[in-house]
Amino acid sequence: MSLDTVSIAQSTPDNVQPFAELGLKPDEYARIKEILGRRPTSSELAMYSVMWSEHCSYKSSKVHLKQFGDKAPKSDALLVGIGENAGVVDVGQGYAVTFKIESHNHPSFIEPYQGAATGVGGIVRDILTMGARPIAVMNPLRFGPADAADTRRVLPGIVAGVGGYGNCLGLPNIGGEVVFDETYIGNPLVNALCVGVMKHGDIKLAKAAGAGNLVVLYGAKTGGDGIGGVSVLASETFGSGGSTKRPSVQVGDPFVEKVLIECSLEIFAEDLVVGIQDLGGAGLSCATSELASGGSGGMQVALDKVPLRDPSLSPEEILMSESQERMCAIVEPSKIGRFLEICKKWDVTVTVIGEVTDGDRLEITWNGEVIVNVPPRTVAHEGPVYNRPMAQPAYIDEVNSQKVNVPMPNSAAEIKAAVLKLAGAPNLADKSWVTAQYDKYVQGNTIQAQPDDSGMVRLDETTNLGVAISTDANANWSYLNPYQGAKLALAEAARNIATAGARPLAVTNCLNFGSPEDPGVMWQFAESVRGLADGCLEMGLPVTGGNVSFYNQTGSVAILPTPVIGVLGVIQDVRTRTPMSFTSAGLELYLLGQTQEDLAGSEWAFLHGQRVGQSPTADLAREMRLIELLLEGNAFFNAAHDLSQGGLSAGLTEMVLRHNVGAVISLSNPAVDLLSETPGRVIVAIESNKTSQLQALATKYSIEISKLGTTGGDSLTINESIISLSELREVHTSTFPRLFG
Amino acid sequence: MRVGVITFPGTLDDRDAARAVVAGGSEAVSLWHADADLKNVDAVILPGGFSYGDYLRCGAISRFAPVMSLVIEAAGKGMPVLGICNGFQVLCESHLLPGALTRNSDLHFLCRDQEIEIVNNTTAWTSSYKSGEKIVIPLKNGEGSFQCDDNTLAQLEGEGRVIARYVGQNPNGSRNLIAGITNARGNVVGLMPHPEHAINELTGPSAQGLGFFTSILNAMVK
Amino acid sequence: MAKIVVDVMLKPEILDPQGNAVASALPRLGFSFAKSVRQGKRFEIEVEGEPTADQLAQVEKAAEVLLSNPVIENFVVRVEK
Amino acid sequence: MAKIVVDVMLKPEILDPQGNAVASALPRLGFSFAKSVRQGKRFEIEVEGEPTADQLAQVEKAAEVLLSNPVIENFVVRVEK
Ligand SMILES: Nc1ncnc2c1ncn2[C@@H]1O[C@H](COP(=O)(O)OP(=O)(O)O)[C@@H](O)[C@H]1O
Ligand SMILES: [Mg+2]
Repeated sequence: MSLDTVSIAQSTPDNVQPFAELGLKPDEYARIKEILGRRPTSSELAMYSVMWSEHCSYKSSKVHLKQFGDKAPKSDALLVGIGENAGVVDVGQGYAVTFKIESHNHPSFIEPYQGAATGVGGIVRDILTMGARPIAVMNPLRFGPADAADTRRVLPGIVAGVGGYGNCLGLPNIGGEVVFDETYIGNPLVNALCVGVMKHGDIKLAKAAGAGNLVVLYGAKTGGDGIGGVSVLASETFGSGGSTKRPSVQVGDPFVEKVLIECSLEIFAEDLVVGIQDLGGAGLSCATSELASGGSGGMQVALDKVPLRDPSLSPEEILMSESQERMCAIVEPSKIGRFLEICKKWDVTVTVIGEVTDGDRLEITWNGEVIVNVPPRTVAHEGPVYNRPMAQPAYIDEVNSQKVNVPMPNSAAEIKAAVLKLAGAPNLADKSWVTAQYDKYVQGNTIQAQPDDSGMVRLDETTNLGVAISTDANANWSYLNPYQGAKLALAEAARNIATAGARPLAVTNCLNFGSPEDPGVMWQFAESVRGLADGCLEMGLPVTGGNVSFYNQTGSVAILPTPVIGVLGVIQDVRTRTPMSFTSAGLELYLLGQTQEDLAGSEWAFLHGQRVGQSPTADLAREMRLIELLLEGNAFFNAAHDLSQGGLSAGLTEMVLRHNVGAVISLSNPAVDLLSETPGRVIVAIESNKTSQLQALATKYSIEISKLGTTGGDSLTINESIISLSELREVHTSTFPRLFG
Repeated sequence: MRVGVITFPGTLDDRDAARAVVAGGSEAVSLWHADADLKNVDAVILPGGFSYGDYLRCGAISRFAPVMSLVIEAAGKGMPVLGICNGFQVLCESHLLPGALTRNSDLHFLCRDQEIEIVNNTTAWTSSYKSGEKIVIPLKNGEGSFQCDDNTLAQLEGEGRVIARYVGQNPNGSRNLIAGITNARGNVVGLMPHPEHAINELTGPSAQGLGFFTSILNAMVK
Repeated sequence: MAKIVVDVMLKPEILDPQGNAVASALPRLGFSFAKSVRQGKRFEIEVEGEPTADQLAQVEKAAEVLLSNPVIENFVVRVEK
Repeated sequence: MAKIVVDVMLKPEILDPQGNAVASALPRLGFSFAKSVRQGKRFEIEVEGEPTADQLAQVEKAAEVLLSNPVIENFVVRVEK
């Protein structure tokens, strides 16, 4: 294939170009021509097509995501907001924390191990790019039914891939979710969150400033990985192949990434970069155009200098390659010597590929010939924006008008059976089979990890400052009412942090949905964003970033709307945290919050094949009072555990099994008390002489409390039902090994 | 007392090991794999991680690092050397310790709190423990199954060179539940689980791993 | 006795971190022979008696569905004495 | 083009959990041919031009010190067309 240069493009305006195959619509192609005043070269077409894909341009979601900015609460903590690789918040003592969640759904369906592994790798680079040392990861995962063949194919590989990559990087895995539902067959969700820490002064941005500064590519060599992966894998057409010799999957090399992290941190420590960007989706197209666009706009790159793993790659392919473990830095000429030295120390491949210019064009050459000459902003930040049609889907009224109709346990035997059924249900069963494949100890700062309500890591060994993070989604509620569902997930994530004694500070989110071209899905999406934005405003928590994953559907069946919300909080002294369970007998157990009959969207209803009714309505003012109560009560709570999926039944099961200390519980209306999933509830354990203190807090924050029972013994006793801990444990822990070996 | 902690490319638990060294009452000195100098340390720790990505075989590539020739030489002269997890693998690959560590029998990476029994408390790294003392420390690895031929096993057992065994169900298929071994002289110890992650109850399952780092003080006093 | 061998290698266009690690370790040890190294898997399958055509066909099938991952790997089946 | 191949297998007396896992997965998938399965490594080394005797000797050495662990593994070096 001959080289398509800018001058050839000028002289052959009528050449037919495969824009449709690259995923561009005719009007998008026309706009490119209008921007350039000529037809694009094939390299320019490659860049625009990949950067204007849904995945990179957010063209369907942008108009909605704007609300996160428009409705943003005033927050002094926010140091870097949406728009950079990841948001940054001030956590005090001079520390800044950055965190973000991203999806790697389609790639993980195609190649579970590598898809999940490179998902972890990608989000870690986003965090690193901000100038931070990555300190922990979390992985919310969703699969088809636990016994489905597709699940048996993808789950072990995904779990091994998450572990394989994260463990090798030395990042403790401190939490996540494992949820099963029919709609995720063929659409597993692999979301990956990373959190990193730095000092305020160390924040780095993706900006190419200063004419004459050098553009430096470092890390792995470029191969044909995932060419078209962004536009193809992350769009509705995935599955239809491109060139057979170009792999559609990216393969990760965690060792190279680990070295890249250490090398980069050493480079940052010596303040050797002006701007920096990781190479993720859309590879060099994205990195060069975003860096240039973030600066004054001018940049010149000699693409032939890019070190290749596969010498047969064409310039278009090099621009689109998604080879992993690469970074692009802007370096002042006076500092390049030291930069190269550090790379040499770490044995990292490094090449100067261009320089910042004082023009406003991104110009890319191939052996001296100009193959790209574009205004970078039009590639990176001014892509198409769609206001897609949306309409409340018909199912909403239908399911909302129905009532959950499931058998409710009555007798002692039925109650016991219900508790055991929930304890062993795949969505609620012990997840050690998964989490034991993740290193949670590395770095020596992990205070809480699975199965705690939230992950918690220490930032400072002397002051014991720490952060806690929880990710949550309740897709059942989101299905019944996407607006409420998003708010409820936000509330749950915040509560999960507060139970441990950490104050919620900031939010990230990963919005997993079906096709935006389906007006019903678009409505679910818009309602979810509206709910989250409203919720964050009410709770005073800024959204610092996130990710949107569309086209998670099989045929016309979309996944449940699954907005995964991550909340980060701060705890001044990790030694004071409240653990999720008790270690001794004789403590009193109280329920904070009142139980209503909320069976719609509950696990009990799900286990009976029902997803109907009205989701609960989030009362965020009350949630905030509950959070304040928890933070104050942290001083004397022996344990606190959030109630969510599986209600009180699941909450008690998790608490008694944690340290093998039983409990005696008495309930006036056991069926509803155990199975309802009314939001905003927490179990706390206190010494009996602290009752009046708890009472006072309850009054102060007007939260209803009721006594559940007492800790102790070797069984979970609920009224007349006696469930021995060994039986409960057997049921709770055998599900995953039975299913996955 | 200066205890060196070696960092290879891909080492992960170096800072944890250094923290544990300090908690045990010594000074931690970081050593870089490419160093041609042991910086006058009195003992050396090879920490856990995935040096060189654990590609090929765990520890196989690290063993050729320049610093390793110095470690091998010093170990021969009696310097205390402790290899934890990946460090244990490097010591086996370097033939400072016999046997090899292979893929866990269930083929999964396994991270859990593990009870082990200290069965030899006469080495440089285990003298703070009582013989038969049981401790709980993290185990985390994908290739922790200790394997060797029958003669080597008989020799290790016969000479009392098994220093720690897993208690309860075998977590990885190690022969004779071996969690750690020593060389004939007792100065070189390899241990699969991670005492450096058990130096306090805040960040580990216990503080029972500290003994490995206090033992070394006794070794020097002698 | 004969055995059936299945060699599974990453497709040439797929990144091979392990092979790369070996390739860059060799020169450090003074070995200069390798232009590139790829690392794959070798399965040795023992069968009852001499391998039959039917067994080989079965092995082909097993190599495709179990021993290799067709998304990223190629395989070869052969009989070795 | 010719390449040098190094096959590395666990010694017969060493436990091979990977091979065992394959051996027990096969019958579950309806394959009955295998009496036993061992899983090892295969290295494909590309050299400049045709492999020379000297190169092969070097590869033998590299196989001994790096590519295999003599405590648990055996290896074979050969040229493959
Ligand atoms: N759901 C969302 N909520 C908030 N911010 C979002 C969301 N989705 C994307 N963003 C923001 O849009 C920007 C672009 O995202 P993305 O292209 O995924 O970044 P990157 O390529 O660095 O991963 C980022 O700042 C990201 O945080
Ligand atoms: Mg980025």
